[in-house]
Amino acid sequence: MVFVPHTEIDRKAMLDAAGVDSVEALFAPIPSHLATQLDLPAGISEWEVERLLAERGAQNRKLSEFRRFVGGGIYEHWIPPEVPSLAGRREFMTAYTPYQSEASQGTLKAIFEYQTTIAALTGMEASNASVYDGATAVVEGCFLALRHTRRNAIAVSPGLNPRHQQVLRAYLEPQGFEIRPLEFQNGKTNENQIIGNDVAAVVIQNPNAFGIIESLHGIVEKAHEAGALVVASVNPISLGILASPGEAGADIAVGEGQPMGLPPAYGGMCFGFMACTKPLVRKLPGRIVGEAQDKNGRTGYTLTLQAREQHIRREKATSNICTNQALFALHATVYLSCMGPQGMREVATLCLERTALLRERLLKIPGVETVFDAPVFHEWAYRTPRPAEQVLAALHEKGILGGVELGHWTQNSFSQDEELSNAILTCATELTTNEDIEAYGSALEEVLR
Amino acid sequence: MVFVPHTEIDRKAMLDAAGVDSVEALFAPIPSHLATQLDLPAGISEWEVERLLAERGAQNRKLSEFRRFVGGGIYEHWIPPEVPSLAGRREFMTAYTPYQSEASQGTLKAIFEYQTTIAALTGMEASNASVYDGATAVVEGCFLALRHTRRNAIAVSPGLNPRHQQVLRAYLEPQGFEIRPLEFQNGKTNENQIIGNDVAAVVIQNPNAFGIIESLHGIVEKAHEAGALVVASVNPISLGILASPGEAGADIAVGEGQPMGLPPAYGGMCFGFMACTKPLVRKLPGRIVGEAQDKNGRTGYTLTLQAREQHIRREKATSNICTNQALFALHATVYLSCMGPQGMREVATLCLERTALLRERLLKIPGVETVFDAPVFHEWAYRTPRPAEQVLAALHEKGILGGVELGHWTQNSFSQDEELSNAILTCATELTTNEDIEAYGSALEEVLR
Amino acid sequence: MSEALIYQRSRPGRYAYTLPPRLDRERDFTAALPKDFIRKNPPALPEVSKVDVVRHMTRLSQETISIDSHFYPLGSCTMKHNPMIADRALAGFGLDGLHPHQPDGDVQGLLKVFTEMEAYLAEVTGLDAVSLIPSAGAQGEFVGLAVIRKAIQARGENRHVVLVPDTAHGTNPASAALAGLKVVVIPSTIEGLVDVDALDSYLNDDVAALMLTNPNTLGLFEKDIETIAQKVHKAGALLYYDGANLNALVGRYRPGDMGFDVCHLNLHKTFATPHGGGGPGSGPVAVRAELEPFLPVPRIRTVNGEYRLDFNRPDSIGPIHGNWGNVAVVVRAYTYLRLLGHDGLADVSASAVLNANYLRAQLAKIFPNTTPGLCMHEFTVSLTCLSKSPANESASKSHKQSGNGNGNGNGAPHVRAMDVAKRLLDLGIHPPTVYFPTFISEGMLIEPTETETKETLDNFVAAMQQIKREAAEQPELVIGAPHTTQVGRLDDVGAARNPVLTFCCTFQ
Amino acid sequence: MSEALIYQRSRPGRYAYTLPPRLDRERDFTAALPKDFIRKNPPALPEVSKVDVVRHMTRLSQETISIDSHFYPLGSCTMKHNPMIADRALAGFGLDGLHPHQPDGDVQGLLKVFTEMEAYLAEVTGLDAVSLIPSAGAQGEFVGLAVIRKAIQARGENRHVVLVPDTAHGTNPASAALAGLKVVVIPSTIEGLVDVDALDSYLNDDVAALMLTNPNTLGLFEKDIETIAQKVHKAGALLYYDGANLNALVGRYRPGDMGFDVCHLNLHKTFATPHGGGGPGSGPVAVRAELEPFLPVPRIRTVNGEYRLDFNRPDSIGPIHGNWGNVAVVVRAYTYLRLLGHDGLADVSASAVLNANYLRAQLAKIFPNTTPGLCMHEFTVSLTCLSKSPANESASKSHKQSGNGNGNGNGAPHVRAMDVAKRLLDLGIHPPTVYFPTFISEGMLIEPTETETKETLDNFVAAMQQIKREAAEQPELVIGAPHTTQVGRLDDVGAARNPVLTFCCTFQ
Ligand SMILES: Cc1ncc(COP(=O)(O)O)c(C=O)c1O
Ligand SMILES: Cc1ncc(COP(=O)(O)O)c(C=O)c1O
Repeated sequence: MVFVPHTEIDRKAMLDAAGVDSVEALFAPIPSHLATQLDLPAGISEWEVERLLAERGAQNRKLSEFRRFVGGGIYEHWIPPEVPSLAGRREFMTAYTPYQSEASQGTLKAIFEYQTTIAALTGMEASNASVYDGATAVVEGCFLALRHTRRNAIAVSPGLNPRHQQVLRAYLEPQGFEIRPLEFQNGKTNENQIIGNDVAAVVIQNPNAFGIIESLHGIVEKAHEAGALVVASVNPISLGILASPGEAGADIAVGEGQPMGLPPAYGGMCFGFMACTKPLVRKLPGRIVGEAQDKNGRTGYTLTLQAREQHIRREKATSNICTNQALFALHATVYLSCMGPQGMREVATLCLERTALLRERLLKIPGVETVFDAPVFHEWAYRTPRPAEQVLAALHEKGILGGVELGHWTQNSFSQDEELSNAILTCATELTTNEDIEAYGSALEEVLR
Repeated sequence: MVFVPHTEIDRKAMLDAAGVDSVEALFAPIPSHLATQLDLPAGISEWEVERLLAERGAQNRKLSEFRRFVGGGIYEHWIPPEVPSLAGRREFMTAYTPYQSEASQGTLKAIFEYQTTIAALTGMEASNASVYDGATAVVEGCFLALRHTRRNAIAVSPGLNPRHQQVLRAYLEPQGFEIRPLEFQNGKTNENQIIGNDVAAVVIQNPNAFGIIESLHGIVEKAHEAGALVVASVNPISLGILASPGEAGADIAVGEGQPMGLPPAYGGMCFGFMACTKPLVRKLPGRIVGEAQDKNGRTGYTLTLQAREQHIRREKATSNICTNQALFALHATVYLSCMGPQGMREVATLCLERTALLRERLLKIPGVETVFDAPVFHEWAYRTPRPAEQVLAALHEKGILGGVELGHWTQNSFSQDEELSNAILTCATELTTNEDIEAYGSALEEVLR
Repeated sequence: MSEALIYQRSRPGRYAYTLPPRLDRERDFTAALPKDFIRKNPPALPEVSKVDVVRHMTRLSQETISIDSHFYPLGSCTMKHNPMIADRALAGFGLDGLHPHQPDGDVQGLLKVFTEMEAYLAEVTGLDAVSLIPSAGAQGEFVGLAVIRKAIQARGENRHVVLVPDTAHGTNPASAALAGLKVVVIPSTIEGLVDVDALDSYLNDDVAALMLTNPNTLGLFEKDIETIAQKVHKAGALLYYDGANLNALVGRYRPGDMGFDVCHLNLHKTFATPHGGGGPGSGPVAVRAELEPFLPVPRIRTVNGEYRLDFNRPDSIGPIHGNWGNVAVVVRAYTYLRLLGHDGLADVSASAVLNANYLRAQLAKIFPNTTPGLCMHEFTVSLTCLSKSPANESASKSHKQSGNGNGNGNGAPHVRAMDVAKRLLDLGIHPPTVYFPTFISEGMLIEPTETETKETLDNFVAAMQQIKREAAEQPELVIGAPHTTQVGRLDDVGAARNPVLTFCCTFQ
Repeated sequence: MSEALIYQRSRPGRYAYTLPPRLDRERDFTAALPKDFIRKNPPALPEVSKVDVVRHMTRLSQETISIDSHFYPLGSCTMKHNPMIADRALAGFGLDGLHPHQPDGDVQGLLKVFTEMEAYLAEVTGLDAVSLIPSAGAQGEFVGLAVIRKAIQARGENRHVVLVPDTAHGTNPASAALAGLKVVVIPSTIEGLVDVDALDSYLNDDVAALMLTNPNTLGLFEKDIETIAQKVHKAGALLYYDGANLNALVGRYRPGDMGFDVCHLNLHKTFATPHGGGGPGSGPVAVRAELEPFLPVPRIRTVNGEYRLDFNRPDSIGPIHGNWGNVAVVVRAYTYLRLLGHDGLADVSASAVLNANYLRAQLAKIFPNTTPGLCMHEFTVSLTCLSKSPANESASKSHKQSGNGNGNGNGAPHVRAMDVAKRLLDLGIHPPTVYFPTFISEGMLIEPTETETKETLDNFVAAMQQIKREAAEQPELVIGAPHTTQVGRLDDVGAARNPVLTFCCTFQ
């Protein structure tokens, strides 16, 4: 087998040295009746496996075959070519967690830079090295708050991505924590509601799951009055122009990192970012890199604050996370380095512009109406007289991915609402063109005719 | 502009330091009336340019859309994934000729390894670091022989790739050298012909342009008797099983390197390899890397025998070549390292097998007959009663690239022959499947029905 | 020359992006937003040119030791070669261009890969149903335990204890806690195996599960696994398999056949996907048929020959990821599995165990406290013998000795496992895992993997021999290591006391 | 640790390939061949594993200084940043999957790119027709001169001399010889420009062409270019432009407007395609309309709105490449040109010239013999001032002084340009071109390119200042450089005397 480098001579010499006369003898510690042969396909050549994957791939319909207006947590943005080229360098790919700092300054500096960019973007003071994805970042944010406040309830805005709400439930249930919804009107979290004294954290998403820009400042005030922390789940691209969680006074900022230089990939190339204020640093989950000195006064970088982690604290750790999403965080670091503050502002501005133009175009169509009348960032929900499922299917036939069906998506979440049954969540980004918008408009006109 | 890193502040400071007050002033040495503005498209973003290239690309029909049997100098082989991944590493890509050896041991070692693998494969004693392509490698081989023998004529086998014959003519004509054909019968160079005393080199290709395996030994003997050198142009993949130029006694081995790990790329990713016996080394053209010692006795690698080259010898240099095809030679080095002697033998065996099976299948079809009855490697020429152009066009419509039309291809070359007007040169490699062969067979049956 | 942080290249006004043009240059859409929606200070991101980004990241990559550049025998991590064909096949599959909100009909090829992969992993583990979603081993553990918890609740029982050996990986107890279960540590025998007799006293009505790694974190196979399974089952509990070490067995032995009920795999270990400098991984969970209803949503169902995502699973523990986990890792692992096939997989474990035993036998000649008998894919060496004082000599026989300083009180410096690790860096080798499992004092856990050549292993043995000699002759050389890296040993304590976690100067 | 040759990893029987299976396992097709067709000894190729290949090549790449890792101001080579978008756009275009024997109808997209690129380069050069085929600058020169030769023959004339300045690049005379033309060297003025007055005496009925690089190889613009052109044309000869230095002018000035008739470009310089460790390049040739018939075949013709390759061009010099030259380079350059557009190209030359003049002005403060006035995109420094003896001080003013040893006969070691170059390596900078053009004694030809930041240039100035100080205070430090590389200065003379050109031990 090509990945095992031993020649017959090697194998013989090694068996001899190990004091056995056959490979089978190496497995002597295992009861022999447990041995088995797998009923799997036989091995094939690289060329055959490449063909096999291409064949499977050909059974998908790729985004590039469509004009597309689909977001709902995963977004298509321009990925500077430096991102995959540099983050994909095999030294980065084939290293592991930098346990031996001196040999891994490259990875460690990159993580330190990642932490700095995430702190800068979210307006927070510290960041960890990533968690699995946006949903588990929300979860980890809530656990942090629960630990910090020693309270037992979480108040969640129905504007939080409905899937994230469900994941939060799956994680909080086993330990018996309570989740309750915040008041929500016209597509926005009510800024003036009273937060209960047992609430560890208020979780609010911005822009929210309906694309609407939330007023963070108000809810932060109310939460803090009640002694609760605020976990703000944010779209990182929006932070080019929208107030950062830090500016709004939030304590913990989390979010899905995929928009920062990663492709949609069926949602399979995600990472969760997680930042917080200084007082919470020692309760953050996951890897954290810090600056350190060697005995000659040279500055280096190293994994730090490990007393939080599972390999030291075991069942008392701040999280069970071990392997994280380092490589994708690295993609984001390259992305943010390419974009800089100016690029982030511009890409956010382009998203805002395209979404406004899309909204104007669709609202010209008789029967199309806005679901909530509030400023949006790069997603916007509309309603037609026809069931959303049918509208989307008809658009699909015309080569348009029209958006997310809100009725289905919000099922089993606090976001569920009668109002949403005919609603479609559309999305435009800097990659949306005039032709795309016009094509959507005329296709929808035909569909609704 | 994104590739110019200067901020306005930088630009101002730099102009100041340079003692001018504007960018225009920097161009003072140039008569001002020569200034112009280009009538070119305006600059666009990376995203737009990527779309533009994808759009142009979509106007091509790619090989993957066909079952293909087309060679004629450029061949599709399995490219181990390590080849583009490693040879494509940007340190290799973005370096230049290793003038400063100490800083470029990586490139230099790779070239030294390349020279070793090429010498090994061709059975020669030395190799240069590459020339432009297979055609110019033939040319350089002839110039070497002309220089070495101080004679004025080249005798070329009509089995040499017809395009290579034309290129040879374009290069030899200006200096007034003569080119004449060798005797050629039944698709093979006559082994027993007398070579004239004015002939500097006999040029013979193996397998030849019709896929036929030549008997090198005989012609080598005749050439050497006449005091001529032998330039053997060989397909590197064939050397896994076929006698090497060195074994056959040739003096100079050249060839197109593309089959060793490079894609067809419209023939745009080629390189010429060139190897020779020891006595000819100091007359080789192009870069050559040699082993050297530093003063502490450490071994390193460096460009050597530079006294041959244009930057030292100017009009007396062995060639005008400066920039060569180093990156593609590196691809071949990785390819040959992956394949090893065993892999080279196997890939050649698979080519032989597939071609035999293809030939058997097509010969079952009424009307199909072989053009030359001789053993072939991975190309084979057949003839049908219908004009080749029509047959190929009809196959094309059925999704089959049936081969090269020999009538056209051999025009303006010594290979031209009435016999070839209805002939098609097909090709099979290790990537040809049973299904491919059967599809070709049944399509051709339909076409000829 | 060591590369500075990218922030140190930053200059106001520099940039490295291009973006599509505005569509409407007349209107200012930002101005239309309420003022308190708007960011006040631009984020302090690097302001650099393209060349800056490229040169910086290229250099950082070169400052990173990796499998592609070095031998990396990090125990418990299975740092085997990551085939490049998986990168290419993934690109050819076209995963990048799929969106999770596309209708199921658009992603039939992907769902077919998922379905096949679930079946393959069921076969590999000897269990019945698989969820591919967990993002890493630890999330797999959480899912597995949450499934067990729900299944036990569904039985109407109230078991809330998870038994974990003292040699277990830290994620095991941490995941149990996360799943709302109480961790009870069970002791090991002197060799490091589960103390089967002692086990009985821990098995009671509170016990939901026993979690084992097998081979365990010392690289030893739990030879009494069948007895253990019987006891656990008899006590009404379930047996959990932490698959981090499956590389020892893959293609030859199966957790299901040993009596395990639930198991997670680490595709980033056994199935050769890149570790990415810390992740992503993938930690699929396999269970017996009766536990299938509790697996996370979505599941895949076939309806009229089409694959469909099924969220409507009332007993499920729920979704545990915003999408489908680390899909790119799953597709790579699928490629690897198909490439190797049953024959190749059996060769993997054979050669992984062969390499480990060869290395073990060679090192045993140098270090007396090396795993004595046959190991599986990894083994331990205790380096207490490198401390010079007679006091220490005897301590070297006892387990669990620890201590943070070098020095034994009477002048002769002690060379510790960490020193040896650092010295290996000078010799161009990534050190094995040190101080895990804590069961071994001054321990190294060495996992060579099957993809390394005999010469590489011999070279490692020579390096260890050299270091042993140095430890005797010039201990400062070892204690002061590494000497050839861009920084020396870093002051971890100082770093944790006053954490500097971002490049602060950038904050105005 | 320096990486050994891959042959040193070789072990009989190891391999790193997989191949599709045989279709017919019964028959032996090789056995059917005559025996003397068959290879007797298998080729002595490396026998290594996948990990070996990957680790070896990864390490070799790290042992290679490149633009992506270092400042690389190699004069005459335009080592500017190579945009990564060109890699991606090329992949997206799908060039790999096209075969040169596909019918023209299958490659309309590619032929469109060619056609557009020919038109763009005609506009860039101010000439009328372009061939994209030449594989590099030198092949462009051969083609250009062969075209001139044929055109002159077609006129019925027998001109066979090419005039070349003494500052010309070596390929210029070498290409002329290849094209069957005789080289006559014309002298330069003291500043290094063409001696316009002296030119007259060289222009006669034998002269086919004058070949110039402009700006020339000293980075100076031939300010009298229009007079020169007039004289050349009046003498019945043609004016050839070596476009290696077009980066100074691109987007602002055009060879055609200056009076040049034939010109080659180096896409791997001006148009930012990677140099590949020595190649591939691309050297398109542009000519005035009357010379178009002589360009190499194939040409592209439009027939009924379709692009067609045209081989039927009776006056053509013939084909000069087995296919269409370095197509991948052409497509990258096309990407670059479209990305930048007319505005971006004008910015390229402006900033290239700005960077050169800034660096020139800073270095002039340190080294008196730096190009005195405004330079174009590059400039020269003569380092004779680093030799200590008074004898040498005066020699530093004269041109073309040379000498191979360090030492001036009275004990004080001379620091030479090569020493400075090697010392720069220790300071993390790829040295400029040294000893070219030979016109400058102890010369460095410095071309920073437009993609470098002011900080990078300042850092270079600081390094040069440091070396100047070292040359005065501890000359051995400079003369013995480099000190930090894996090998010290190599014995080139010994290497050429007994050339070892392959890893011999592998030959049985
Ligand atoms: C034995 C063992 N269990 C569990 C884990 C956790 O796996 P992961 O890091 O993928 O979360 C590891 C990984 O290091 C391990 O070695
Ligand atoms: C001035 C000049 N002319 C011609 C050439 C030859 O170009 P190439 O190396 O592409 O053949 C060069 C390249 O180094 C050069 O600098």
